[in-house]
Amino acid sequence: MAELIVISTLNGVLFGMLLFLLSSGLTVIFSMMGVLNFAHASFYMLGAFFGYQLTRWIGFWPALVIAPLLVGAVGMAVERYGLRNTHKHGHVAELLLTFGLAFAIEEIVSMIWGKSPVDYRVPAVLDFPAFTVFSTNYPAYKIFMLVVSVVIFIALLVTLKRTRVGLIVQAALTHPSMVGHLGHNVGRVFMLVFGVGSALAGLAGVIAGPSLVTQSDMAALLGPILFVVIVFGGLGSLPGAFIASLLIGLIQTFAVALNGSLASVFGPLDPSLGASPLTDIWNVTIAQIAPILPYLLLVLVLIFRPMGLLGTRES
Amino acid sequence: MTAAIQVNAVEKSFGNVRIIRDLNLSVAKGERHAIIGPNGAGKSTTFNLISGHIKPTSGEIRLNGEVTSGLRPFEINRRGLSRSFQVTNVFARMTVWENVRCAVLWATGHRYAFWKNVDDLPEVKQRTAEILDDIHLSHRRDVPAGLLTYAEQRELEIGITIAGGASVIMLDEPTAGMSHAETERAVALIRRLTEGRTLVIVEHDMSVVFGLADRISVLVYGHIIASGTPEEIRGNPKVKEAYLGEEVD
Amino acid sequence: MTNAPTPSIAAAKQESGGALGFYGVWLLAAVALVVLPLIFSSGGSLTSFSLIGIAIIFALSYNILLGQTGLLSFGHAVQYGLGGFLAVHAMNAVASHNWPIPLPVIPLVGGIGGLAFALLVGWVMTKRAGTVFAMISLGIGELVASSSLILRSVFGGESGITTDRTSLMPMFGWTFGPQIQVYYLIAFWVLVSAIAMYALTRTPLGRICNAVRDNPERVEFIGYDPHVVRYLAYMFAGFFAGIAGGLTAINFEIANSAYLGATQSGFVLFSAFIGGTAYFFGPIIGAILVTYLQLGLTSVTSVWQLYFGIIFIGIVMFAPGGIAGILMKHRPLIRAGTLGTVIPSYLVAAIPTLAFALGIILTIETVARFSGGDPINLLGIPFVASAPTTWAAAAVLLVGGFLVARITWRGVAEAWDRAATVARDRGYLA
Amino acid sequence: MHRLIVAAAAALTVLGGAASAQENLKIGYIDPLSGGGASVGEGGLKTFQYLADELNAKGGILGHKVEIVPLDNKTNPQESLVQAQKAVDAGVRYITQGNGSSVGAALEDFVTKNNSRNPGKEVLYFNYAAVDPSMTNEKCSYWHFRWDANSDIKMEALTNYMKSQPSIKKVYLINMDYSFGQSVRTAARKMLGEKRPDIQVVGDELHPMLKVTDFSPYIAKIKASGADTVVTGNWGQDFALLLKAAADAGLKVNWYTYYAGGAGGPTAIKQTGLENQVFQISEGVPNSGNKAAMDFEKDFRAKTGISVWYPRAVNEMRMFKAAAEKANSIDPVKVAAALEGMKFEVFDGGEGFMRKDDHQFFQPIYISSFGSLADKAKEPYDEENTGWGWHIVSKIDTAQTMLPTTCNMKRP
Repeated sequence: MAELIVISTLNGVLFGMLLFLLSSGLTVIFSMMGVLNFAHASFYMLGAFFGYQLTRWIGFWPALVIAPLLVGAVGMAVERYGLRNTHKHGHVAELLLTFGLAFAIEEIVSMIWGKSPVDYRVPAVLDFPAFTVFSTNYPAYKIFMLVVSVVIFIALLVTLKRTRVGLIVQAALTHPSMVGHLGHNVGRVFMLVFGVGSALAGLAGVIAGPSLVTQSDMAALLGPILFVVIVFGGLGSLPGAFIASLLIGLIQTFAVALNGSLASVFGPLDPSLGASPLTDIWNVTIAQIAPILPYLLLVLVLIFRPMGLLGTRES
Repeated sequence: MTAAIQVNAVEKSFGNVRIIRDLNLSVAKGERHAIIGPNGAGKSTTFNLISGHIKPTSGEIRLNGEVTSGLRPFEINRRGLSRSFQVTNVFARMTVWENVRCAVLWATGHRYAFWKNVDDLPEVKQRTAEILDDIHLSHRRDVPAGLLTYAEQRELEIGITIAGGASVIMLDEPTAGMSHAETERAVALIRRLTEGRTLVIVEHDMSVVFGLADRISVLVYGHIIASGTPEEIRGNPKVKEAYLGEEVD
Repeated sequence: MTNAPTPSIAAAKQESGGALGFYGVWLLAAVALVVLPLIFSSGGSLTSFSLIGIAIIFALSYNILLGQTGLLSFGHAVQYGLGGFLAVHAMNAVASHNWPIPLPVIPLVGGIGGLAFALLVGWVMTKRAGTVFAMISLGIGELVASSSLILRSVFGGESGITTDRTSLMPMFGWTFGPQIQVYYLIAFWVLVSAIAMYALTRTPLGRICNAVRDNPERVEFIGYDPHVVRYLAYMFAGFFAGIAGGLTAINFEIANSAYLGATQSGFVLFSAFIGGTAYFFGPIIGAILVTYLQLGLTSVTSVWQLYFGIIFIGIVMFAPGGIAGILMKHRPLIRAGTLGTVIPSYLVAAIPTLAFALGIILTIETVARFSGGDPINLLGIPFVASAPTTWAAAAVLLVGGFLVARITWRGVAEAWDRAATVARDRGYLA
Repeated sequence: MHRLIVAAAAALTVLGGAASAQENLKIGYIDPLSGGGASVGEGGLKTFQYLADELNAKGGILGHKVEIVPLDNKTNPQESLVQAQKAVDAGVRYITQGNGSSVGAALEDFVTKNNSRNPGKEVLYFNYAAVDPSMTNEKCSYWHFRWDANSDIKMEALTNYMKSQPSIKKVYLINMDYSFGQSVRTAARKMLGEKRPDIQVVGDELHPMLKVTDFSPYIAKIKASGADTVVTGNWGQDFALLLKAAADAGLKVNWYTYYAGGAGGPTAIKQTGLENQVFQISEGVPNSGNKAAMDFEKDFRAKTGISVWYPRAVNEMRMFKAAAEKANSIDPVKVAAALEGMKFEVFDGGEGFMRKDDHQFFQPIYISSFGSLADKAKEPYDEENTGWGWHIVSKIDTAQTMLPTTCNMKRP
């Protein structure tokens, strides 16, 4: 049991940090531009595939740097040539643009790299067990992922607190109307923020790719969870997104580790009741409902605390 | 007689900033009351508080004797208060006719009806037509509101505000940005349309204020420093010192 | 949302334009629905017509939210799917108890299913509009779709619940076994639902929905609670989506969890938006086009979804009014008699634009089939994906087409300005 | 659609003439050709096209050229019905499908209804891979024929092998949470309990289908349970990722699987280094030693670039030909009657037969393990260029795979 807890905690934190790499960019973009970027998870996927391709050509370490930059460039191009032109049609149009983009990116990726998972491997240097908890190995690569996420997290913190753009972003988080007063710089700031957000998502993709599966449906699998994270944490709140990311990471991982069902707690139902929704709910294990837990949380939060965990504004 | 609007000791803070401090205001029924004050004095906030757009931190607001602080805007509207906005706030994609008609629907009792043909409601049709006549926009009835000229939009704004037949009308800078001739026309319009109703108006143009208002309140830093007839306000030394001295000759 | 504010001039004109034209349109639609299968009588076209009919109801119901009330939903399939499931369960119950309920009533049961769900969750969901609503609808959609796999006794797991539509009592000697009878059942419901939804736009509630879409803040100051308005709109949308779901269940005699999923929700969003949300008939065009493409494109290319995405992005960026918006833009020009000014510029622009489009298609297909596959058959000319000549052709069409097309597009814009100016002068354009 | 309609129109005009001998015998292939399942569907399509070419090279079936009509169902039951209807509308009278039991159930229901409503236009459904037992039990249909062993039959064969392995003491079941995964776990529990009551089932896991990206929490649970053997019906990425996580955590157990050989599976096994510890149950093995089958394999690989993953499809098509010849007709009703109870020499040798009671095909079944190939002459075929291949560990005879059926067949 103890090893389950240790391993699950590590995995949960790791998944949570990955989620935060993605949700931080999404939150900042949403706060500043009012755009809920549906394609954000697609940038994560692009990161993984660029990482895979570059790793094959020039090796993992250069890929780790170049792939996120490429994704950032794609993001900036999307902002410059797509969103900026759509802005005049309103936020719904912008949202739909990113929705269509997510759709198109998935198709393009599967057109180029196919629908099956690609063979994106952990670099040989990191392909060894870092340590062993009671007989279970914990891979070094996962530790590496954790370190990268934490480093980026700290870098993000410093950027926000110490740089001019960071201050603008922070001001925009709390006072969205402020952004309008940025003057002639507003376009460049938007493009930069969008680019950095995309690059972070790309980085998450590069490092997650070898550990998780690199496949053309990875964006569609992760996308909805991201929205849960930023709504759950409170729209426009970076600390909220951080807590929500970790929480959802841990919940997802621990739910899998648990075997409990109502039947195991209260005993099986009388078989004479037959098949009914009650028996379905009674017998389902927590592990089985792990993937829907985030959405359940989302609904609960929206009922009881519509502004989210740490959010201050409702929309 | 109960006042149309009674504001008692209202406070409003945003974070640590007190925008409205101990606000007391009384507007009698049938009175035309202007609120003036320097920029940032809290005039629009006062409007927002009275109309329910924001809630006071403390204090009480009454409409025709009934407590309305804490109610939602539509609840206050249904109790007979209607307001316009400083920034034009119309239904941009709908036609002029539709704009006014929507504002008529609740008052004529059609509410959320989904079993009635909206084109088949004679009293709605008549009232909408009357208001369009009143605001001189009948010839533009089929034009989407977003395509009107600025002055026309301001007139439509007033039309929407009065369409529901509210007894208390609040207009937030109705003539802002208008030319001299347009302003004169608008003032005549306001005077005519609010006949027999209570009017509260925020205005920067002092000629409008002094030409229209029965009483004036002066708001400085979220606090009313004086209230009275135009003559009293003109002669009030506090007002002169705080505000009027520089702006009105 | 501040779409090009051209709409509803026409609608307003129509309003005073007399009842004859109004009833005439519906009568025409009814006649068309009756006659269609007589003209195109092959089994394949019957199947397609049935699907298109259902898609029309579904897309129109979606537009109650998006076009009329300004609510962008990413989970509209939930109501559709639940309607379908309820309809299947109802059919099985009716059949097993021999209740005297004929099949044509079943879609109503589906509608009630959609309505009931909307009633249940709608109040919480519609508290806020805009992006937040969009996200909540996405979350609810995922939640319901995933839960459907857990509640097996109700949803039948991933294989779903089957039924037999012929096991209900026949009506007028119709057993609804043959597709043609099902087609007429669907056609009947299409007509009824479309009229009902059109009527809804012309009620006080329908108008206030528009007002909420344009400016929810202001609506509060004319006596309405926008939350209630959104909630009501959500219920109506749910009801008609449920009818569409019920019809699907009748058509396929199966309901499964795919009905509830994101693909279905995305499909209806595509239909409504590509058709154009600002006009009542927009989603009808969209539903016809998207369903047709979905049925037809799949047998032509394996990357058909990419074309969907590209069309969608193109519409969002360059014609947010959708196809209906493009068509209706010409109405004032026709009235002002200045359409002739723009037509030549269209013809000039058509050729390079077509070349550009062919370039895109050739590029995509070349990439898609690079690692093997049939040669690309474009306008009867076979292209082999691995041949450099194909790449060259693609590049020339793509780049050359774009460069030339861009010049001609400017010509179109200029012609437009001229035509519009005249139309404005003649009082047909505000 | 256009193409189909045009084709149908063309077919009609031909019929109007006389030359029915030239009329193609169309088989609608309904499987995913886009979306998540496309890679699997493409493989099946190549197989059937190869088999059609093989038949046509020998004069087709009763002089009719066999033509495979690819229909993309996006692994969606509803879309499958659209495609099936499209095919039937265009004159297709035989459909074949394999991926997804949900699709299979929907199609089975479709042919049953279609055939009762449109007498004279019957359609047969040849199932080459949908293994939900209910399709030949409570939901059985006269118009459905299944060449793949259903999941219960495979489990019967697998447990018959496992009972002879005394080293198995603790078994962990992990399966995808849908009908197939559930029938695997249910059958495993029941049959192991009967045949080896001493084996302890230390875990029984259902995980969400195709949604898990990191199986390490599950591996941790398996490890914690102390299992020495894992039985899984996982396929596709759910198998590859499961194995990847097992390798990461250093889990060393034996794996008994249904679909380890699917796309990506062999690569994953090679990466984990679990040599001869992953077993698969199937009706055929590339290195079977059967001369004809191995020659077929060679030519097939050369022409299609993939290995023979569906020996059952070979059985299906060859048996179709035999049945049509026996009935001397390509009319589905007559072919169906001929297929019932038909005996047939299967692809890898040995006799199989189509049981009349439920239209389930029974055939010899092989347990094979994956590892390096010692004797390249005897075992020439590796998988996915890993250098490793399947070799037979055990062959379970047809008689050993028989299970009773609850099917109450309604014959026309």
